Amino acid sequence: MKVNILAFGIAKDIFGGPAIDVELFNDATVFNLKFLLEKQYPQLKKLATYMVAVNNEYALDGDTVHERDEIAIIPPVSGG
Amino acid sequence: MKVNILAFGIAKDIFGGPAIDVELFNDATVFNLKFLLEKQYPQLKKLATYMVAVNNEYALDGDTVHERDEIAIIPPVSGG
Amino acid sequence: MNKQIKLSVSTLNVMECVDWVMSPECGGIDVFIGTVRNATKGKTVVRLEFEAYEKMAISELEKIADQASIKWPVQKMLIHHRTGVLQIGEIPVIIAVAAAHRHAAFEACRYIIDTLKQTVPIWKKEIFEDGEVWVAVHP
Amino acid sequence: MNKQIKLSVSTLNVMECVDWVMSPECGGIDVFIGTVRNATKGKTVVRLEFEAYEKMAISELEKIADQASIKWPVQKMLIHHRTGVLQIGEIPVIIAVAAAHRHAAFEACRYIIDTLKQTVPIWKKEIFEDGEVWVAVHP
Repeated sequence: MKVNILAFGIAKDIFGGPAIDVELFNDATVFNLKFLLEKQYPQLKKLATYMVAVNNEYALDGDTVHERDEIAIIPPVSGG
Repeated sequence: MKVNILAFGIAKDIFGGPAIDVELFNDATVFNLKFLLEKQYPQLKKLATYMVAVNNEYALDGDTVHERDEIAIIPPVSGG
Repeated sequence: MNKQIKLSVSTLNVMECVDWVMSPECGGIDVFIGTVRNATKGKTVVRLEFEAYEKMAISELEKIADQASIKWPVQKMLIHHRTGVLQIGEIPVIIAVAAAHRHAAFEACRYIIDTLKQTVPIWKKEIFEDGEVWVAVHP
Repeated sequence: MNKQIKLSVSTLNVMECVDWVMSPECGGIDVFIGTVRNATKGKTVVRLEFEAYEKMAISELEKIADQASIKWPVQKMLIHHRTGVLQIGEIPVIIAVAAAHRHAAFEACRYIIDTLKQTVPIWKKEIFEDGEVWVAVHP
């Protein structure tokens, strides 16, 4: 399945744009997604940490992602 | 010596005005003053507590008062 | 440390207070605004009257601000307090503190209002429809 | 509990925020105002840019306000956050909390800004004369 990943902050710089498409096997987890992204974009690993949001909620590594989910990479936040 | 005592808040009601004069012996202390006032104005004793200020500073019972001191009765404060 | 302390018989102005403490060196401002509540223990309040022992009140407020600036790294502190007659919804007190870091601003602001209510010679009279009473919150 | 949460590309208005939370049932209002500092670690900041993942940011801010209202008895809570380009001295965030008693207002206001800085998907880029950097305060 193809999933669309939104990127914000420094993740946008790392991906070279506000969104990318990646090819994932069905029933892939957030962990699988992060593994794939870190292979394609090694700079992601240089972040102290980053989170993945699925449908506007922070997701855990074990959560499954689905084709039409809204997925976003959330680097360390700095609002306020 | 005669000292002038300023009154605020409920103390003003108790004294019936914003200031009173009392006759005190020389070298009287704040404690002596309070004793005298409570005799003349027994309602003072009904206050949960009250302080005496001498020259714009909270005074202790043992502090001496002098003829030209600015003395004030400070009932429980309720600013803010 | 830069401070502004004022008793005033006219309406306090929130924006003026915020503008005064705001500075490009500060990252955070905490502002406490007291307001006149329309009821005390279920009884309708018609209006309030504040009386101050002005000279001593200013001097106690100065002490509080100085203490706060020893305890926390703050840059600007402002305390404005009303006297006289206040209607419901009016503002008896504004405290504004600017600091490089927000925790200092929060701590100092809270310290100032807490201490003000304990030590500053200002008295509040609540006027009800059927009488009035000097408030004595801190016996 | 009554809340107002907003992301805005235009200047935040302190007075509007204070007016919104003020009500005759409240005795105390605490307002936190963030400001853009002119320097970070001694380096001159030219301007800031805030980017938000808007839908999620709003939803996280709602959660924070709801949590605060469970933890403390507050009556009105307002959170306004800027996005886009901010000049030095401008206001990235205003949080205003009204409560019957001041301690609840202080606690809730501080909880909101502390948690906002940890969980809400908003990012700040500092622009210096010779470059720019995404700030990562909470790794």
